[in-house]
Amino acid sequence: MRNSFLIILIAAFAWFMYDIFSEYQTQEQLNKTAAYYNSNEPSEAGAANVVTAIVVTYRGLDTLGEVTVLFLATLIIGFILKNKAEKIIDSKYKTSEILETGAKVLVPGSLILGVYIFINGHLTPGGGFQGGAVIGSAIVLLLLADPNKIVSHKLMNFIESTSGFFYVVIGILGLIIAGGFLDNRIFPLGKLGSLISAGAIPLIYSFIGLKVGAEISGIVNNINETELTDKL
Amino acid sequence: MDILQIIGASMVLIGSLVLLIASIGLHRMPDAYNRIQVGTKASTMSVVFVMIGFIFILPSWFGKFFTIMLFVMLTNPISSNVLMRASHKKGEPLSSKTVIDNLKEDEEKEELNKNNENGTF
Amino acid sequence: MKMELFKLILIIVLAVIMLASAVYAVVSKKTVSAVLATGVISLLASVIFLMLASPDVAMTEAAIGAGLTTFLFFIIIRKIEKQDDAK
Amino acid sequence: MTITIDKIALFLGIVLMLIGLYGAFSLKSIIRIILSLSIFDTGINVLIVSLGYLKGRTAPIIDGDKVTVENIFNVAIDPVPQALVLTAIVIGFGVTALMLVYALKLYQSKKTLDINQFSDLKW
Repeated sequence: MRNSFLIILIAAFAWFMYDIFSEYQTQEQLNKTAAYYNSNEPSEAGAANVVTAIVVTYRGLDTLGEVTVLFLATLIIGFILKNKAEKIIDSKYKTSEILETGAKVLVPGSLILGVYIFINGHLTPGGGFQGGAVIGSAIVLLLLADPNKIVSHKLMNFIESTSGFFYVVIGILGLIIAGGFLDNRIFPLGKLGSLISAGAIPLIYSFIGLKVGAEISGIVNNINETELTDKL
Repeated sequence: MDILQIIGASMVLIGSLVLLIASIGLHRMPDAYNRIQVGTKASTMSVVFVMIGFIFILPSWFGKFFTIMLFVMLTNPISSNVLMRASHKKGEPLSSKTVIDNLKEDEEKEELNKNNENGTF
Repeated sequence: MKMELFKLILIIVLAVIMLASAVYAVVSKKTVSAVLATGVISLLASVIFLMLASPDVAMTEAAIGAGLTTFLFFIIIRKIEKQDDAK
Repeated sequence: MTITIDKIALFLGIVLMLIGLYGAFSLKSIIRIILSLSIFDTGINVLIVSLGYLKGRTAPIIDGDKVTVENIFNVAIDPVPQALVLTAIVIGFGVTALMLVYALKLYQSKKTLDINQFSDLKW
């Protein structure tokens, strides 16, 4: 009974999708929206990476909502896992000396790589989300090398909330000085392709990067510190 | 064609040949430990060769290629070391031709020391 | 033109590997192998994004989809197994 | 009908979505269901990115060499799907983490991950 229902469902979905697939033609020209973005972005926003300009400026509210969703996920995870047991030193789990030493060398390098990625987000591929993910991976490596290490929750909360606050403050500054919320023209646009250009885009993307990095690290840290017990 | 480009292309060729030999070795090696060793050693070396070749071809990208090389040289041995330790702890069998197992001896020695300490006190 | 053909062959090979991994991830009995197969899908998807001329998405997928999500699954499985052992 | 790489990617995305859907409905363990949903997620991302591809064009990043301010209209692809997928991947990570933590909590209270055992609100 259940299986036949499942097969009917999958077949219906496949038929629906086949409709899209059969009518799809590889396009030769950009559609209207993309043509507007591609041709007007260099003069309006001044970022060399068009995707960055769309994420940060044209669709800035989407990004704000997205960061809020991630923040809520972190918050709920911290709330669900709130009854943490005492930090038990797990003597059975011993990592090798090579991994510990290697982590000491690699973690600062990964952090610097993450910062590089989101500072150069408006010039090269990359940006706040990618840089934040790299920072989160560095924290994961830190916790893998020594699972009993205590990563400060206070510091992460501080970074997370401060960068979120400044993100919104820059958005409101755009409302006052320039054309609208999260407008990047509160600073001069500068020369296309140089590091200090594109107005507020590098600043906003750096704050997004710090926020995403702190949130991902917070999720991983919270889950790592939880010890399952029988009591709820 | 520039002389630098020829040097760079031959370096890339050497790197890919090393990788090819490693992939043959991956099939011929008897157990997991030997396979991990072949894969790590050869792939690290081949990435180093390929990156040096790229530096010759595109000298202006020196910093980026050098950083990639450094990262691979640091991370590849560490990760394979961790993998090997994990499989050893899980009890993956060694090949029948293996002569010495230092990690096991070390662990046994440690266990012995711990028991002795407990016994004396 | 040669480049186009090469790209076509490469993407077909990648697609076949990804579909095989997806089927394995669904039908396999072992959870750990299924998690690894999902990681393979994400990693190869990042290569496909790079071939579709979107390096931004490729970076995100490689860092988050292939790295962090796989790690998260493993750490949750470890927590559950640990509780099984303690019982 | 010529075969191009974006058509193959579109097909791949659709089939990945179907496989993920089948897994999410047919599997019993909660962890495996979350895994199938993650496959579904990847399929959607591949599909959306393939819709924005234009034949023979490159990424919309002005580097002053291949892509300049003058010819970006003719050599760059559609940037909008990329921007959408960029946020979708990060949200997907957050949602997956949330689902996994709920699975952990369910296991803590019920001592099982079998979906058929959760019959509290079923009668």
